[in-house]
Amino acid sequence: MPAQIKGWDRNQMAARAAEELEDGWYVNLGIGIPTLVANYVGDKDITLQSENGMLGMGPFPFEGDEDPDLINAGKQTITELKRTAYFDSATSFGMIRGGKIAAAILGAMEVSENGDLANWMIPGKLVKGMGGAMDLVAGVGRVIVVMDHTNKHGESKVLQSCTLPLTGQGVVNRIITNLGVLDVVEGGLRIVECADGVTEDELRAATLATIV
Amino acid sequence: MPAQIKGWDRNQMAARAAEELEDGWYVNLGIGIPTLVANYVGDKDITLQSENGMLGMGPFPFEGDEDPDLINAGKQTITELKRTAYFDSATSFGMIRGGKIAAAILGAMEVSENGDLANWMIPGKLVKGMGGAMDLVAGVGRVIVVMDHTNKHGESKVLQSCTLPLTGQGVVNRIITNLGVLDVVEGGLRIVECADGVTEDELRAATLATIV
Amino acid sequence: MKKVYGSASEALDGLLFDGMFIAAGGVGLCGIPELLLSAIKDAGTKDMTFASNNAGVDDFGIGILLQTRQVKKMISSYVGENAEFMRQYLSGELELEFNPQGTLAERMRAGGCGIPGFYTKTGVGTVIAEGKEHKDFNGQTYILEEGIFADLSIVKAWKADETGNLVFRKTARNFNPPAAMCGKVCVVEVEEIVPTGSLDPDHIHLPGIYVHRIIQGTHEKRIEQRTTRKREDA
Amino acid sequence: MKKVYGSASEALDGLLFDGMFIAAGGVGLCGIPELLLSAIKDAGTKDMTFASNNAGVDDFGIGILLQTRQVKKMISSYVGENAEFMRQYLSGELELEFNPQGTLAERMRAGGCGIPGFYTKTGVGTVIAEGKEHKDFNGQTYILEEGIFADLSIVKAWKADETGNLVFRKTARNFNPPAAMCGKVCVVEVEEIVPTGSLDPDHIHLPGIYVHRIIQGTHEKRIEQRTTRKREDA
Repeated sequence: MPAQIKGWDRNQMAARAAEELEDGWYVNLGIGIPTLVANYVGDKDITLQSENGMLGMGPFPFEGDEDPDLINAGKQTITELKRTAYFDSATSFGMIRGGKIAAAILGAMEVSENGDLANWMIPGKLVKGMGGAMDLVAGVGRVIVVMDHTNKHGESKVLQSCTLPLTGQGVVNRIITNLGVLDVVEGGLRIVECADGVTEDELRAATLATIV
Repeated sequence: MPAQIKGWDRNQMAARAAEELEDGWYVNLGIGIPTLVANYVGDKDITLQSENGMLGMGPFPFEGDEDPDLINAGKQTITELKRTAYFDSATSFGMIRGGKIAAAILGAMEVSENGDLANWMIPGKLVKGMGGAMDLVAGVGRVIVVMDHTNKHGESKVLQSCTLPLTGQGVVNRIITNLGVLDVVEGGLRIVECADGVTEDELRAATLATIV
Repeated sequence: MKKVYGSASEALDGLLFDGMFIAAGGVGLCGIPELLLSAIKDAGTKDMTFASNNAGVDDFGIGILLQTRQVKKMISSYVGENAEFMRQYLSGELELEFNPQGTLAERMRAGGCGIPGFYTKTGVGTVIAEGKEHKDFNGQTYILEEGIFADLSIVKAWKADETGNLVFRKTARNFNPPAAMCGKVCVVEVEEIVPTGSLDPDHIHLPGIYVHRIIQGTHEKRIEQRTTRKREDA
Repeated sequence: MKKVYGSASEALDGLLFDGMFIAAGGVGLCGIPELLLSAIKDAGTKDMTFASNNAGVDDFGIGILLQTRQVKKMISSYVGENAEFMRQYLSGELELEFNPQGTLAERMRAGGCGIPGFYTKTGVGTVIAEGKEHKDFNGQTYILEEGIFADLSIVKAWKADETGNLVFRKTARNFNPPAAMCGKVCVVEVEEIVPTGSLDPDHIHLPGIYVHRIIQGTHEKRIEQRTTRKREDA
């Protein structure tokens, strides 16, 4: 069980993911750790899309300023920015499907070595729906998964092939976990870097997928 | 040659066509005689669509008030009304294709007894293009053709089958000409009424199509 | 042509029937036609199919129609907030057709725009693609999705003029325009009906041609996830 | 990320190449990217294909590129106003692909929205349908039309903010939003660039995500058919 391996915490993973984003990009952040990425973009000019119909998503409102007409895709109250534009859902997913969003940073239940992603259901147990995730992974320029490397049983979530129903096939470009960064390449995964205090051997041992 | 037969003039044809329109309808009027229909809607609540992106088309502007950003589909300067809404071309033709426009009143070069319409080109002679006519005849609730019954050679423009490239197949519901009103029905055309001073025999004789 | 009605039930009069197919606007509890949903509950219409991104929560939005078992089938992208929904679905009492959110939005717009089918990459290689036509364009595989044609659209807007021109507010726009487009009849609830001529023609989000009946009412506009930061964080 | 450029030729720098495919906004001479077209003429780019509803008139709009023989092919719905166009077409010097106006607009939007094909009733039974896939939905026949994916979009808007959010004015909106969506790169000319934050986020017609480069300039905005009524008519 590799559960005792150190590595990045949630905020460090988010900070590492933020390095993926380039100046001028329009980006969609999923719920969970991906949401934290917004805290680490620094001086870069990043515009956040919320797929319920908004570009230029701002932070949570101050207490008392919540507006029921202003929520993100996770149904949380948010704020607008000077650059904000609103639009309808068909237009919103038009820009997603049309490749106008440079990158999506999403959580995952499982990722496979050929870039398959599963993050929307566990048969017989959990049925929440895919929301906009299938559209995002099919449409955006670059799909970056940010997740814990292992599940609560200490089992690798990075697999040779996914066991859960897919959100997308061959869609993931890069995986950032508490243990390091992996790219989906021809023939399997390539280690891009190891998290602080994690050795390449430990990362390999914790990963149930082909590393090339 | 039935050229000497009396009947309706352009304004009378337009007035007769205006009777086709029902209170509350959204309507598209083609160029030529159909444009005149707007002068005869009276008290009926009719909203005119201009397929270049406008609902609620008003009359021509007063001299000096022309706005280059405000034209109709025939590129003529027009005005807006209190009810006016603007939108883009994809939305405009979405409402046309989607059947939201109750009726289109269009001119024609030829109409056949099964409702085929030709009004966009004469091979080898005239190539202007179909503009929005193919979308209109395929999409709107009711297609009403208003035209002279015969061409300048005195030949019937109402035919058993069209000789010119079609704008739409089986799309015309009603034909209003200087000689009368004909409906496209099972098996051919049915005379709805004759124009002032035109007998049914004269209308039949002037028509190269099956009248049932 | 009078489009303004006195109440939600008046506006729905003659439009409801058992087994009907309704397209509804809203994401979560934001921009949902809460007054019309409440009137549909009161009308007792049964065996309805709803195309709606979500199903509300247990006691608000479409959720109130699940409690009364008026819904036979949902076409949705996400149902995670609704325990009763999950229970009825897992027990087989409720049919559920999952659509990716963008596919659902585009299916509604397509139906409203006279487009019976379109190809998308979304869902290729997933259960969503099962049984659907696959077709290659420029070396990539797409699936055919069909336009949605509903019997009735129910929609929430911010303001309407008397001819039905609509303006939405912030992210409450969401599915409302595409949902409004795809129904044979569209009934809209707004916070304010303004005189025709008081909306700028360049600022109208959905022209009145899509809108058949309008009511003005008071909206609860419940917030699902109240997230805030403290003022001292600024 | 700076989107504002100093001139039309600067904004087009590095984007033009012989044989390229450009989608342009405008209907007739209304809402056309006249400054960018003029700069493309000066650049001398050859063998271009244009998707544009019209081709301008002889000496304005795309017409100026027909005069210099820079255009190999037009994809348009109506070319009636342009004598040189007609001449080049009838003599075989210019390829012309007629698209019904709504099909052309939807093909541009589809390309921009990642939809490689959609079905429409428009053109069924006409020359437009020849060679295209036919498919029945609910007992009616439709034809498959393909999304347009252009190398470059050139667009005219009324105002832009510095992040590229666009506002159009009256019927000059027309093909500009769908044309803007379907290009790999989109260059926009506007009458006024306003500071970011001065446009109401609910009034933006096309979000800046679609816009890569912007120039402000003075527009001739020529009127094609000046039709008026006399004041005493009122």
